[in-house]
Amino acid sequence: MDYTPREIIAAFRAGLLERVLRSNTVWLCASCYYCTVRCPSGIKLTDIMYELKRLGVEFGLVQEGAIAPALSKTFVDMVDRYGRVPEIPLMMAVLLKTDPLRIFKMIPHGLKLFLRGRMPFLPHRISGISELEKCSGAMTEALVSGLHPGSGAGEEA
Amino acid sequence: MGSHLEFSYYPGCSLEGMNKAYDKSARAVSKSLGIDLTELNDWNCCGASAYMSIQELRAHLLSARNLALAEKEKKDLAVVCPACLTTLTKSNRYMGEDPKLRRTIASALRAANLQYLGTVKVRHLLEVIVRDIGEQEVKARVSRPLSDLKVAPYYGCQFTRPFGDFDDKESPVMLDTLLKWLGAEPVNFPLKAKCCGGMLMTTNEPIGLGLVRSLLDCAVQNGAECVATICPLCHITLEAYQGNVNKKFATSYKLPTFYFTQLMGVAFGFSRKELGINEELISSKRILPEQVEAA
Amino acid sequence: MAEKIGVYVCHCGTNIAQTVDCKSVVDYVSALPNVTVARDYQYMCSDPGQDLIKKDIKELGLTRVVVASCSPLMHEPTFRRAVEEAGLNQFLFQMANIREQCSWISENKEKATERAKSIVAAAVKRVEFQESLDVKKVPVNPNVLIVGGGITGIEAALQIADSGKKVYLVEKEPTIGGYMARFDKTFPTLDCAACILTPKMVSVGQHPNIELLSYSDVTGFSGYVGNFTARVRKRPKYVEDEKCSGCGLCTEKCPVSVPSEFECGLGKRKAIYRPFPQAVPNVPVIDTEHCLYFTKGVCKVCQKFCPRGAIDFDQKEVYIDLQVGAAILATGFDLFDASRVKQYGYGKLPNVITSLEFERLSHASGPTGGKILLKNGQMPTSLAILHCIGSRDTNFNEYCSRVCCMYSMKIAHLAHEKTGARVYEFYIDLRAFGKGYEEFYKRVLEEETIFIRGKAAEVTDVPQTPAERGKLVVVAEDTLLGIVRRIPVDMVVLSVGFEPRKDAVEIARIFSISRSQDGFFLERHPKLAPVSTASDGIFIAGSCQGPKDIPDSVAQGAAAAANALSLIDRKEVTLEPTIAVIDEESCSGCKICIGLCAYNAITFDEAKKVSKVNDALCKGCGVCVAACPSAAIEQRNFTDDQLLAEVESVCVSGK
Amino acid sequence: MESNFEPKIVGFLCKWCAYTGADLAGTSRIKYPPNVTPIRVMCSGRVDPVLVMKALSSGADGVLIAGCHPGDCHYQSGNVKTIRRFKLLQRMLDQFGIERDRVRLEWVSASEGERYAQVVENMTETLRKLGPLNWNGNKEAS
Repeated sequence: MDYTPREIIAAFRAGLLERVLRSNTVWLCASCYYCTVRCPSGIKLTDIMYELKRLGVEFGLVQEGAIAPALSKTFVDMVDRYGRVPEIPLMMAVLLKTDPLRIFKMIPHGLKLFLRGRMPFLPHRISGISELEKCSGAMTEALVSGLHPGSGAGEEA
Repeated sequence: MGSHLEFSYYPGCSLEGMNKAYDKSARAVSKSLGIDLTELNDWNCCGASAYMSIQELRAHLLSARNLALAEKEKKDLAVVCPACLTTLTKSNRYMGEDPKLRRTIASALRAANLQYLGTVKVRHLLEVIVRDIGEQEVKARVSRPLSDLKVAPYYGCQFTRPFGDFDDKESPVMLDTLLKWLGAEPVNFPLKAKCCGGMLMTTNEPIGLGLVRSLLDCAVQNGAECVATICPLCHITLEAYQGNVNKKFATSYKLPTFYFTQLMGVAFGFSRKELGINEELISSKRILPEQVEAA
Repeated sequence: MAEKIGVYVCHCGTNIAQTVDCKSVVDYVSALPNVTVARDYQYMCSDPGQDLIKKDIKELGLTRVVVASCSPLMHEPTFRRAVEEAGLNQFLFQMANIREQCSWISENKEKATERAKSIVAAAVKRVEFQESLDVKKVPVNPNVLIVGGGITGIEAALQIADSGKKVYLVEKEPTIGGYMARFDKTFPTLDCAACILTPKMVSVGQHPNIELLSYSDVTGFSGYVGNFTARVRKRPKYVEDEKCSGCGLCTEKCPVSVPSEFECGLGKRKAIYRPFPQAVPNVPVIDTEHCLYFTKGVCKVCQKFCPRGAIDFDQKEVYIDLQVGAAILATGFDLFDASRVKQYGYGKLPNVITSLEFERLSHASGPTGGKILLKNGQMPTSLAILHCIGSRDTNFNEYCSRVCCMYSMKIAHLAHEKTGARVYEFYIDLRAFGKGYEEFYKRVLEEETIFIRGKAAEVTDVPQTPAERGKLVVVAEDTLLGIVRRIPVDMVVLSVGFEPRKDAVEIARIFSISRSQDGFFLERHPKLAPVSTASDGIFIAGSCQGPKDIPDSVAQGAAAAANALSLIDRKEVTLEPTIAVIDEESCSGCKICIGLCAYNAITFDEAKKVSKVNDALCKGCGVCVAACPSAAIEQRNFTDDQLLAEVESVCVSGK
Repeated sequence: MESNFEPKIVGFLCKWCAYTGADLAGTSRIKYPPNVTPIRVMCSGRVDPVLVMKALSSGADGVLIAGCHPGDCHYQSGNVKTIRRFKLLQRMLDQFGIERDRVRLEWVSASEGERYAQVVENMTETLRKLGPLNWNGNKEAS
């Protein structure tokens, strides 16, 4: 960890955004939520880490050579394409992009699992994928047009 | 059997892949306990952490579609993956607390003629079994007690953190309780709710392996013969990376891992095949009751 | 004849004037009917301010006065006195609150000024309907009730008793002494707690003016300032106070041994026991949960051996009523239950102990004879003290418990002195604010205590390195270094914070006092009336009001004693005449009011077939007034006419 | 609906809890809308329905009654009687066709300055949405 979460927040407050986003701290967070439930000040640190990850991707400021952002992006692409995440294609795609040599190291295990039917390679596309696209599109449109989608009368769910 | 509970069942992506046995065994034991799990039709990814790391609103939207589908069925949602549990619960909660988010998601759902009013509860199968089914009925189903089997009860991060008020957030006990009902002996396992490192295996293997090692070490030190898991990611990490740990740290762990539903199934008298207990990575032959061998 | 009303608008320096245009308010009220004069002034509560009112009453013949300033809770008595001094009845005065509920809540001057006008106009309208009332004087009972016999209650009791007044000191436990009796040394001077406390306890026990009711609690409290009745329940000790000589033979012979609460379960006591040898009164009690006679019907060994025949198995609980003029609550605190913070392993890891347990280990007459020992009987070679357990934490208590930093450093000193162990302190901030406290911190630093700035994340017995094997490992971020550190130690001491007592809710209800958001008793004013409550004649002192160390507790005990003495030495008190009165002509005799009165202050006159209010019992809540179907009841100074006038004025203003 | 409508609300505050709580809001410099004008009573139990109806007929758009939390009443049980009376009051409102939201009963302890401010803010917001009450003696209506 380059900076402890406390230092991340201090740096953020000091306006040192690049230092925050380029640190490995943010992408090391594995969302175990210990900090969130323990924080004596009630700060939802895990959520903050997610926010910082998103900021980093948005601004193109992430730790040099980090795999995690690539993984997340690929994950999002696959979910948007299939509606679900096929684990193996995901891992392959990520490693192809970042560390192709490791694929070979994984072959012995993979073969065993494959033979037992535990490694399906073919992604399954949900039938509601167009439904999701519609929702997603409507949301983006509403956000882009800057109109608050709920400002009309009687929309409260 | 007295109980009849109905849930929409949400297996989650990882149960379609390497964790098929979790799905299989969960369905088998649920059925025998009178829990009717009907798979949520055409469910999608919950919007888990990796998605949340890039797209917040769309992650909530993904959860919301699942919740909306479940609401249509007028059933609560039973899940087996704690990460799905946390993600779905988070969206459920945040939409309840934040009117702006609720409205944003509601209008997006409307584009596909969906709506979500916020009535669905998302629950982990373990919690359903321990709290709703209870000791008496579980024990009544046990035909092959796991006598003296020393099990490390492993919960991982997201069973109770951050939202689970049904059990302790630092040191949960539900799995311990269930294992005792099955006749097994849950060993003292102080790291029971620590991170397995699974999230880091692809992105930062050294740290991930260190975490796996300390878990295995702690389990073995406390006399465990196997580990019971409730999370597909934890399960794969502990199972598939033991070899890497042994290589890296010059250790020789050979600790079998079982989904908690597999151990239930063994105690209920199901066969290896019905529970998907395989031997491809670590042998469990020496620890399971003899009858299971025969089956 | 039309009333002549004077209205005075206070600037309160800039407190009001900054957001309320006082001149504009004056102009506005000047135009209201019957307003003879309206003025504004810098500080109405000052002498010149009050003189303005007095002068106008005399020179302009004012018949009503309105002051628009702060909350009536602050200065109503001040202005009532001023009005009275100028020859006008004090109830012909009304106060309009344009500070707490107007200028301070607003940022918009225009809106605040409008609001001020509306509030003042309502007071002007109301005051027209107000009437002269006579205040009643009643004699004060000179006895004082003190609840709680910790150091605070002891101090208050001795102060009052020494002045010649009678004190009833009610203590829940078998002995007085409270938490202080369990401490070893006291910071920052390191005097031994027993050496300074026990002489005071003995004085209480022997004082001719103190009646000590131990093993007792207050179950009811009624009456009014100067004339309260306290109902006290004396629980059966099964030992007669008068006969017992305190020889201790019964305790010696008792065959039952159970963990001692006084020793935090680290030592044992018998089923008939005194919590500790210097107990006051020096009379044992029988714990019926464990006594063989009470559980199995056999034994009675204590009775056989008692040389004075003081054991009485048939003793019953007794209720007695005490007449007092004032009461002081010094009921203390509970310690935070460390097992609630799971990550520190209290209750699971044997050598994780609380600070109070450390005190008992360190105490010369404690379970180890003053030796700091691990559960295996060995001395620790390293020890970690974790601050802020349960305090400054939104998951538990948000407030700072104020004493833990200092007692933690005392523990560091004692541990160092007695064991030579390496001592670590894990802290968030160090708060050494009192006299001699910072110097004590320096001293502990010089003793090579290692201070690590960072709240401990967890305590674990799962080792990561060979050096950690068999140790407790404290994991914390060292915030000065910006790294996570793992410190292996033998013993961990959790510095637990203070909490309101579990029975604080019940006590607050019995005495009709309020509690602040944190659950501690609420003082009348945080700075200017720290030991008073909203209820006249009821005072609070010590940690029942909020966490306090010994010096502060003693100071508050003495302060509460002075407040109580000041009250009872007045010999008489005046009662607010704002009680209910029933108009016999209008009363239909339906008796609805009688059932509603919480004080049984209304009786039915069978001869006249009407209800009547007993002046002395009526507290003036007005519940009966609102319920009377014949509108036959009025509450003085809160009459329907007065309130309706106020309502109407509020509604029409600004329309 | 009037866009800049500011409701006028009469607040009956008991001296021991709600009024002291409102004072605390001021002492803590919490800012809240100025729409509720406080009238001090000794106990919420003193609030006669006549006072409430008088307020509504004289031009108030809403009435707030605030007292000690149940169990904490300075007069033991005055507020319990308020609860009972309040239910009757609500039925009375129904009969007159006045929205129930216009008259509120809230518990605010002496230490809940923040809560008092929230109650006022919340009620003001509700009444802004409901709009003015044009009832009975209200001059605009006649």
